[in-house]
Amino acid sequence: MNGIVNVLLFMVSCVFTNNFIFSKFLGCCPFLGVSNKVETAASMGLAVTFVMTIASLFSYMVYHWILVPLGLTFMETIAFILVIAALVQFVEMFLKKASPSLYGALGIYLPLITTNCAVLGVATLNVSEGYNLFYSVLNGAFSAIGFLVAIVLMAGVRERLEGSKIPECMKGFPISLVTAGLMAMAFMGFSGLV
Amino acid sequence: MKVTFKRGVHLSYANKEPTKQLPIREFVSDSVQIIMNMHIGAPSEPCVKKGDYVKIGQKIGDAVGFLGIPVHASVSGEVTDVARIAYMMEEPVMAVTIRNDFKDEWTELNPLGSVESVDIDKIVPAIREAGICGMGGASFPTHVKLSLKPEQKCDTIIVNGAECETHLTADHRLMVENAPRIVDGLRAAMRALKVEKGVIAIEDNKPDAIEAMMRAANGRDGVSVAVLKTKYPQGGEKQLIEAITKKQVPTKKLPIDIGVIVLNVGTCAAIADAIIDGKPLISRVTTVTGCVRNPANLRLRIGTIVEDVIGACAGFSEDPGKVVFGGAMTGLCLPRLSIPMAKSTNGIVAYNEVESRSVEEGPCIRCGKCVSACPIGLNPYQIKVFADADKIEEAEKLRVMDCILCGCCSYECPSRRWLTASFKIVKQKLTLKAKAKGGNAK
Amino acid sequence: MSEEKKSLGKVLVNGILSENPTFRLVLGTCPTLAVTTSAVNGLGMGAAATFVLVGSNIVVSLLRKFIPDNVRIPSFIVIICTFVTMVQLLMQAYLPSLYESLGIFIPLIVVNCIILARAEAFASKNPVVASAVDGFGMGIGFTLALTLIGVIREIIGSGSAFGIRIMSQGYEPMLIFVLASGGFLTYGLLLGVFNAVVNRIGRSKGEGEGA
Amino acid sequence: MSLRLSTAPHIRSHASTGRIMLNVIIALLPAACAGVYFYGVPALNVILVSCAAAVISEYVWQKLLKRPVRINDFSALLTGLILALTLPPSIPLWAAAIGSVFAIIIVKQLFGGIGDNFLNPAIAARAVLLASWPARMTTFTAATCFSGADAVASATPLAVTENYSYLQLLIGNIPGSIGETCKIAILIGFVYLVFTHTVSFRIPVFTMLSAFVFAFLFGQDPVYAVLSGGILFGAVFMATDYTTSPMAAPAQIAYAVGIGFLTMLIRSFGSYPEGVTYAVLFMNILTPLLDRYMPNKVYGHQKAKEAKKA
Repeated sequence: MNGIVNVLLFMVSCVFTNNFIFSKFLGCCPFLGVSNKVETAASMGLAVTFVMTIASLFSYMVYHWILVPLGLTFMETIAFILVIAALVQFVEMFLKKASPSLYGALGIYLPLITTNCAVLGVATLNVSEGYNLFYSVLNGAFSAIGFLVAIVLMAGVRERLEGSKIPECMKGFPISLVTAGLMAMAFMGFSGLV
Repeated sequence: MKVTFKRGVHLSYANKEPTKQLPIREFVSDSVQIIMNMHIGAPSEPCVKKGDYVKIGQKIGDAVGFLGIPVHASVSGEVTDVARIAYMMEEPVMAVTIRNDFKDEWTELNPLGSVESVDIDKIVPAIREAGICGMGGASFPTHVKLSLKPEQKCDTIIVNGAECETHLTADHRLMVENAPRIVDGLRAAMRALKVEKGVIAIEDNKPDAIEAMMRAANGRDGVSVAVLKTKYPQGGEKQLIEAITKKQVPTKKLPIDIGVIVLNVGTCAAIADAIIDGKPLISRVTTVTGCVRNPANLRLRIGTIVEDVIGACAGFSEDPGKVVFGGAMTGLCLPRLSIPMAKSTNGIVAYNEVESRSVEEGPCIRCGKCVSACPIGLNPYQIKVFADADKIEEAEKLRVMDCILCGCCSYECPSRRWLTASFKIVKQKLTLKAKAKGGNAK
Repeated sequence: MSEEKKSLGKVLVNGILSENPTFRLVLGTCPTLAVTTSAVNGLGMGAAATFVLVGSNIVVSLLRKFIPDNVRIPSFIVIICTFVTMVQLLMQAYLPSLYESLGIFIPLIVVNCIILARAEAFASKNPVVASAVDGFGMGIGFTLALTLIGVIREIIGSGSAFGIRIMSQGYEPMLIFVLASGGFLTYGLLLGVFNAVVNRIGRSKGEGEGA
Repeated sequence: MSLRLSTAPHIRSHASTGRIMLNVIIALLPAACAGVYFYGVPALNVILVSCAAAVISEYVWQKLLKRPVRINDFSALLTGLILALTLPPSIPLWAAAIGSVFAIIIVKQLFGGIGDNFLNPAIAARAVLLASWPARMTTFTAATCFSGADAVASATPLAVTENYSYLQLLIGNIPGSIGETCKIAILIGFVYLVFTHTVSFRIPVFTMLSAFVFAFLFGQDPVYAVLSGGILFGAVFMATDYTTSPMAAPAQIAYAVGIGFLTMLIRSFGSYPEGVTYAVLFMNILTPLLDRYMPNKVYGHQKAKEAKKA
């Protein structure tokens, strides 16, 4: 029972309290770049969720079952980035074959994910936090859901800003950053929930 | 029990006070100018020429096509002109001008007798011959409304006596003074379509009309009176149906698709005149109010020039800024006073200089008043964003084509935004686009 | 020769001003936001990134004729990764406290779009010296931007700059500036100011040309 | 004679933006008066400084950007007033001024001014102050009611174990934010707002209902929970802000329930004693999505769907 509560709290913490965007600054590039429309933001978020979950799994296996036994832990970064690149490649191929409709929705975002620091970030964090396999995957999945929540909310707000009389110099990135700052402030309300 | 529809607005001043107690007064002018496209559908073809002598009720325009209806002389006298005239904002329209000799000579009439005994197959053709179209404003040919396709079935006919628009009291006075005729007209329509149920719907701000109609409906087969809450646009066809039947007309469908037909009270009276007396539609009741010296409910011959009508009300009481056909919420502005009124003109309202000033548009504060007012359930503020950006496809996705242009959103908007006006333009653009597409497909 | 020098100077200034990665291209937003809670952190992050930029640009430029086109990107990433790992090990050894405060953002330099972008857009098409200068210019531009944001956030949010208290004793720091939301706000507002200045310069230039 | 041409409707209701804002300001006056009565001159100073800073910063910004100056629609004044009423009476005046400037410039004008902000400016400013000077924002002076007694700093009733009676909570002569303690004054304002059709009863009522239910579910005394802290003020004056709340009825109800839930969640489990600020902010962020995915049903469309199902 206690275990279940802990797991639930861990999930809430990943999604809200320690939101990847608003408290860890991971994945800001796609967050700012692909949040024009709610639909595309949701697709991007789902693609990231997908990749981050399995990347957590594979990076864990590579680190603990290959790098540690061989004493190559200093190769962590390079190993992880290769794992992620290969994974994204495989996912892309797999989706193309298995579910063309899902590929159509997520396809164009997949290549972008290789250089999404959220994915490499979660793999590195899993190691530095010393999570076991279960928590690594959980951390990957729910941090990604936190990213999904953030990017969809952001897209909702940005769609609303269409047609607003924003001063010329603030249009585009500046106002998006200010928006994100204000959203981060609202997310502070979740602090201490876990 | 009072019934109504969802949302809508309570108009804080309906401006009906000046005329609602005034009995209908007859007014006949020196000359009339009768236009040939008073109804929706192909314009009628003039069948008289300059110099001809016509009697009242004589046909002067032949019906063209299925949607067409004939047009009749509303006064007796000499035809002084048959020509195209500039009318509202559209293309010039064909019109027949008749100088009144005040002999009031009727052409030969062909009465069919009591509405309860008349051969039911003769009713709809008689309605067409009498040139009757919807007199509430839409001017849709009534005989078409009453001609059902084999798969269609009508179970309720609603008589629209809501008169929710501002200023207008024409229907109100007609119900008070001529209730039996309205019921006769309804019965004729019910018999023609073998409909069991006829409902006369009246807003609760007209207790005298409700009483008169209840008295007239008493003892008539299947006819009842329903009392509506006073709310705008209660008299909108879709809203009226929602209030009475609790059913909604599916988008892009007609009321008959859910078994309902709505007729205006004036239309019903005209039907009765056509059956019982054999008289075609040559006059109607019109409310003339606003900044005129003597506001009035006038029975006008179709084709009376607006200037003459104003004269019949002792002229303007102050300089008019604009003059409008119909009430304040949906009325159309007149470009000049020299044009004639038509079969659907239920009111002529003059606004003074101050009332006519155009209002300045402020920024939208997203108060949501338009959303809670829209009787259709649209998001006017959002559609307006797309309309301003000329993104008509986006506006279409927000179902702007379902907009009935009732004006509720504009009325309520605290920033005085021109919501309804821009939706009208977007709807026109979308219709044109759809037409162009259809043309290409062919 | 002088012409070449001139163009090298242009390449250098390019990275610092007209194509400043932080304020003009808006690349590498994650470290920009995450590590700028103090000026020192900003400076350290900038220096680390500069090292990687220069190194990877040089190597990419050297190997540009040998790397097959279709494995271009993976090769670049491996090169960058190597330099990042070097930085990581160096910092761990010599600047452990800075390494600690920058945390995972040191390994994440790998996926910093600036570095890959320069490798792809410049180093793979230009000779070694120019590539090195380009990397250095970009790195300096990045460092300056990060330090600027860091200084502003540190002064307002903790009343000091580079760890030295500069506001008077009575000053109560506005904590939000060293929190996450302050990072977004400071960056966004600075970007807006930067845009306004650039627009004004552009406009006055346009007017000057017009007249 | 030339006649004007225009598209219908030819009449407009009497409502105007300025009139609406003025109505809300009038509705806030009882709470403001109660605050000044309880907490004395410091409270009055906070209100004046906050309002002045808001109006001046709006004026200066609009002049600088050469935009039409709209301070006469009272929206800036309203923002300043709401912010002041959510601050503790002991807040330094400079902090109140910073809050107002932040609300007007960053939260409102940067996004395009009235109607374009996605967060309630006053509440966002309060959150900024809370994040920046947490100690200042959570120290409350006792109500002195001009009795001459020294103002003693103490904590808000949510943070202390000592219980106030329901009556004390209702009257509000207890430590708290300037405008939030006197529930009776707030309710008077609410009645005025509903009576003048300025806001619909929907958001405040559903917020309070949801707060009551979730307080109960989270194991608190629900009556005490809804009467203490800023939830009532938030439900009546923060959550009903036009620009940042949803428009259609279903979305409004979801929004209100969300505020009640989050407030009680943060109060019960979070690290802040009062959650209404963050609850409103979070639901503000959710508002565009609520507006989009929970609109009113369009006439004639739901039937078509049902018919298809059948």
